[in-house]
Amino acid sequence: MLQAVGEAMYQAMEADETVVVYGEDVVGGAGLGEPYEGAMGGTFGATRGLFHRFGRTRVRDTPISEAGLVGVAVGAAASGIRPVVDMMWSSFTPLAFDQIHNQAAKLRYMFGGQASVPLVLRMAIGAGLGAAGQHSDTLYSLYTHLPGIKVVVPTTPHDAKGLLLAAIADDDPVLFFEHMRLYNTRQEVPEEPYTVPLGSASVTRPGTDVTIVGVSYMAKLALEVAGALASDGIEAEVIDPRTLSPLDSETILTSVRKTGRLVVVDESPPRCSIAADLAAMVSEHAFDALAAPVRRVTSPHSPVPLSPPLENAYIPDAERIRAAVDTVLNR
Amino acid sequence: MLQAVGEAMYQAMEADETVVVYGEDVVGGAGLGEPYEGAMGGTFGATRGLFHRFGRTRVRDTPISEAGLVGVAVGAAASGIRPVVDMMWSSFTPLAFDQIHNQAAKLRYMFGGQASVPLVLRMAIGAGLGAAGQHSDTLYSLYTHLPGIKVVVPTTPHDAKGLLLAAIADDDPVLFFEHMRLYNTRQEVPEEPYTVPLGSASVTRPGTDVTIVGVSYMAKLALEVAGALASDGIEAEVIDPRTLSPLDSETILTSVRKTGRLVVVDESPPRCSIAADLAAMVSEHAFDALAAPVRRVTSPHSPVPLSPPLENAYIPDAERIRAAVDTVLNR
Amino acid sequence: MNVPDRTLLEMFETMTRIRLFEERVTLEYQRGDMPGFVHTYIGAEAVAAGICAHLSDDDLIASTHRGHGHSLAKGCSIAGMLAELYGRETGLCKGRGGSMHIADFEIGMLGANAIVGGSIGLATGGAFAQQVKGTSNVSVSFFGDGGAGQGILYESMNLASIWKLPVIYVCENNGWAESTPASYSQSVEDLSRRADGFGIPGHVVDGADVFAVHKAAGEAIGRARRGDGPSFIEAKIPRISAHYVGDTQKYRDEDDLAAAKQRDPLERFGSELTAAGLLDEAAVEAIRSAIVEELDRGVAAAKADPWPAADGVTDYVYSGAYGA
Amino acid sequence: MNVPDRTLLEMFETMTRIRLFEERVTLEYQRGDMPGFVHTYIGAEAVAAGICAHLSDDDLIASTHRGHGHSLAKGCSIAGMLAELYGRETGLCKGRGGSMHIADFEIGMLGANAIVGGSIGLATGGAFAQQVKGTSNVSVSFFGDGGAGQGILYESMNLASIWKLPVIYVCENNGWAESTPASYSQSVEDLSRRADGFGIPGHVVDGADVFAVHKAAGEAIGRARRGDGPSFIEAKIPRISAHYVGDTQKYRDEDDLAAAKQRDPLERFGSELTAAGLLDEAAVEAIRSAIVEELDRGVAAAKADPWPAADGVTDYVYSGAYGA
Ligand SMILES: Cc1ncc(C[n+]2csc(CCOP(=O)(O)OP(=O)(O)O)c2C)c(N)n1
Ligand SMILES: Cc1ncc(C[n+]2csc(CCOP(=O)(O)OP(=O)(O)O)c2C)c(N)n1
Ligand SMILES: [Mg+2]
Ligand SMILES: [Mg+2]
Repeated sequence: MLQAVGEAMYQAMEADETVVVYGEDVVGGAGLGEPYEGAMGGTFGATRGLFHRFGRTRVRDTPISEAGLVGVAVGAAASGIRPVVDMMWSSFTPLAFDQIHNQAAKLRYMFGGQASVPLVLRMAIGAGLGAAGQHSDTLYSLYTHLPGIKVVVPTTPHDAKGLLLAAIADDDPVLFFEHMRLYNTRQEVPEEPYTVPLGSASVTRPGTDVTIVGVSYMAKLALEVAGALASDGIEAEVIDPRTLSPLDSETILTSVRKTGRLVVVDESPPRCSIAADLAAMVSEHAFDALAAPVRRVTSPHSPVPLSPPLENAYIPDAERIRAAVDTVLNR
Repeated sequence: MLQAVGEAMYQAMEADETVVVYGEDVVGGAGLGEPYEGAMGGTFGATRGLFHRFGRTRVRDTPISEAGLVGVAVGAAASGIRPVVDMMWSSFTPLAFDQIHNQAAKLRYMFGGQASVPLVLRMAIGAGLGAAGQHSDTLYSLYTHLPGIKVVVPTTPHDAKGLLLAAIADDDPVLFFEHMRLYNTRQEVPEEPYTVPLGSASVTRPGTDVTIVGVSYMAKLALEVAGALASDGIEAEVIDPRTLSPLDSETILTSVRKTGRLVVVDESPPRCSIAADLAAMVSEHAFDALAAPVRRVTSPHSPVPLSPPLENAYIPDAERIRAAVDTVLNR
Repeated sequence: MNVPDRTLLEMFETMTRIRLFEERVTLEYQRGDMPGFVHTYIGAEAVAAGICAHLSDDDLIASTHRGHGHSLAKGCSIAGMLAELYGRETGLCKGRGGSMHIADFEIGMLGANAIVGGSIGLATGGAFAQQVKGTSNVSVSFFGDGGAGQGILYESMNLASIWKLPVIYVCENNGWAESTPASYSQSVEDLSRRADGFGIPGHVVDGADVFAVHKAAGEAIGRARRGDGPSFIEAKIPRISAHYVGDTQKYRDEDDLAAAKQRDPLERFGSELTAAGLLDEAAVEAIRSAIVEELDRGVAAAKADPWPAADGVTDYVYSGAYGA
Repeated sequence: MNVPDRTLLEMFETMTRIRLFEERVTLEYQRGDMPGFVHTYIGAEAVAAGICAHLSDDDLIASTHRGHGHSLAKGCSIAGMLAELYGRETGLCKGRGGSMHIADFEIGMLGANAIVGGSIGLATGGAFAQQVKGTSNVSVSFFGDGGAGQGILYESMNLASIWKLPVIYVCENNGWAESTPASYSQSVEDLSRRADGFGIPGHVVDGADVFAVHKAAGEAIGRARRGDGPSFIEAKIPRISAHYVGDTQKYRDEDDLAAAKQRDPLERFGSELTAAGLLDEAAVEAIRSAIVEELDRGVAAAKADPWPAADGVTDYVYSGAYGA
């Protein structure tokens, strides 16, 4: 997926001169003078090669100043260019929360439609690397709460490329969440640029017995669990919402109206989260179709621990998903 | 309610030397030298008199540096004192979001229980004053999402005093949300210090036909609507959760199991919000009791507008609550 | 003074315009049918006028909660502003923003901002966009002494410095942030000193002296246009107005207020121009009455203008397409 | 040098302890069974040692992602640290934190912090608490050149300055933030210059020279204890280690790394002490072997120690009572 993300940025920059990419270490070596072969290209390598191709005006390393970086992105976006900012990890976006909430999200509205803020903040998310409390948050639920912000959570390389191209072309501020444990997933993706529209979920496996909605990495895990369920004769329909704001409620509701059962899987604390949001939405709008209460499989209401056994307990796993499916089926 | 809040701070400071109060303009005039009769005592006047009584070490004005103020509060709380910080409006807390999320909320956990972070952030919330987009947020849903944070939303003067005293005595970081439109509400409250425990909801009106849960000002409005409903022969049970984290789910569930119907009223955007959280919780745990889908009456997914007709459309009103009650009853 | 007479008179007109606008708004606000909060720019007129005199519609400014003066100096229409203050659909921001969120992107006014320090990131970003696009436009961030308390100022100055962005940081130091005096909230006399630590030239000017402001701004803006990077201008101004309309200022020493009134920038400039023979009583009166007339018309029109329709509450949250 | 011999030897022991700890951790980490990320303090030893030599257990420090050196210098036990690195229940933070979150509140170590700049608010708040409580304890914030990019540094310095808080800001400038050189991310040579704008005395010292660090720290800490307020010390240190264990540093010039290695603070101090007759090969060997033995024991114990129980994942989110 990492490569797909890089390709999307590359193609967006090719197509539109106003697209710029910056962030801490996105070049990674530029400060030394000549473009270095060893340039990092971002903490995870997603921006590798951009500096060499597009040069120092459009691809920049930055100091460690998250609020300033997003502040500049908002002002720049409102002044006619399209910044794509690498925030490294979502856990660092709280430093820029004011710029996201009070500026990026609100300018268009407060100014009666005059302002357009076409920026993208890219960031890694997720536990599982032992990065502990201050690196492993998901945080997309917070941003889904904010009117004016769009929230994208790709799961496959194909979607990552198409969604990022759509996000960069979008005239609203988009937060783009890349799960670290998906970076290594491989998939053939079309070479040419294409977009996946924001606000359209994907049914990644059709089924009739139960609907499983998984967010980000959990959509992948849900698909794996669905495979295992099939050998037990249970046909789970798996849905990857792909974007949380806007949300494609219809695809989810259509599925639940068919299966009558829903499990939502999300690697975030449960309170006021996307899992609660989806559960509430479905419980209201598919009330008569539901044969069992919606079950949520989430992380606990806790920060992310370092120790491997604790971290494993923190992250929703196949077993817990399986158990939730059993619960909704056995009612 | 304003006076009750002030009294709680006063009594907490009387009782415990380690309680300190600071924030922008909490003295309001101290910089000029002698204690001024005209000292503002905070934007809304809640801290009036504290400086005169407790002096300049324990009551301080500050520069406008929200991140720094909360950062200092975290460090100070972790070092043995109890800061009560006036953040003015919740809309300004995003400037300190990193300090709240990555520091205040996580220290105890990351450090394996060594750190205690007994701080309170007080702030005004709510639309209805024409303060527009960057002053009128509620934001408590965001903070309810964060493990390690406690969230308090008092509605009555009595609860405000008791909850604030409990919050200051609490060993965890507490965010305390005061709805501006409640500041003028009057009620006799006991003169002596008392606490209302965090995590206990209050049934403000018993009823049998439908449960209405209102958050903050909306608990007051819900009570008014319930009065009107009664004259139509509809007995609504009204619940004020008082704290969102911890949440007293049992009181809400007990009520819904009795009434079979729930309307949640909240002045916040709906996505990943406390309204969704409560709806999901009840839909799951009172599934069999529910005779109708839970209805949520919330603000739209939008920032707060200035113009009065728009602001009125933004804030949930009696009519919309009434309509929601009708919907859940007429199923 | 090598400033052309025409420019001087324009600045005088702008300053008068701001003053009369604010006086009228104060009056109308006190009448009670203007929603929200209003902070007037009285006493600071020379700053907006002296700086914006150098700017074209392609240059950018970003402003504060006290934004009427900047808006007028940048060229916002009185009618559009008044309609906005009254929350009407005809306002510059269609009534969504009000006093603390007046904006006019057509003429490079990136908005008043109710977050103290909010202008700083925006203006720096505006400058960044100019650099990327290769224009010679500049961007100005206005903020108060209180705004200098926000960390984003230092993050932004650093970025502007290393990237040589065409941005000018204008700190309007009126000695107060609400009830808190600057002497309490900072231990240095001159905030401009802080620019030095970021490799940015800092200047202190008497912000009640439009000549001084105009000169410093000319240099800073010229430098920015030439690609030589950011500057910091600290304009010391008198806080003649209260913090907001309705603020009784009980926390304030009477002497402080009296001293501020002594430094009235408009009176001073008027006397200077009169002494220089560029202005006489009749000319001043002509300027004033034209503005008053515009204000009369503006207030009447705004009050008669339509409110936004209630079902428009979710307009403009997103660009056209929210959802697929 | 008027530093007592005993102090010199203690500092040498501390620096050696840090160096050997980091070398051992690097090795063990590369073996693969240590979770998380590890950033070593190699090259910076003189800073932690020179500063913490002035501190008692009642004084406070707050640290960074590169926190092992500060922890050891403040007095954290090797065994407790290693168990923490291995994520064991016996670790200083019961395995919840790991390398980037080592803390020991008993001895005033307010924690390593994985948010760049995270130490700044914490240490400033720690100093505030001392002032409120009326102690003469001080608080030290360690952060890197990268950390100086964060706005909270300037907000905190301002607060510390107006309130005269007993805090010392120690900027460990190793010239790099991950792959980004300080020469790129700042346009001033000395970050300490920025303290001046907040009325705080700033000092630049050679951070590879423990004498220089110790002296500057003594003055700053004395000043803080006397109630005269904050200081800023910028220690220029060589980045001898890579950013994290595993970082190949391809982005880095070989000359830069070679030059850094030339400035090894431990070698330098060792030679100085040897020249002064305070140390000989045998003494060095005795110090080293005692530490190596402690490390051997610590690693073996940590690896044998119990993991936290999986159902303890929600322990310590709140104090005893979450819920009524
Ligand atoms: C982030 C934030 N904090 C606090 C406030 C409340 N507030 C509004 S104006 C103001 C004082 C601003 O002082 P200054 O920047 O000097 O501007 P002045 O009012 O003097 O023009 C404060 C504290 C706010 N609007 N935003
Ligand atoms: C807020 C935040 N932004 C970015 C990072 C990622 N990061 C970790 S260490 C580091 C470089 C820090 O540089 P410096 O402060 O100079 O410390 P050094 O590593 O050189 O000791 C960065 C960017 C982070 N951990 N926190
Ligand atoms: Mg001011
Ligand atoms: Mg560094």
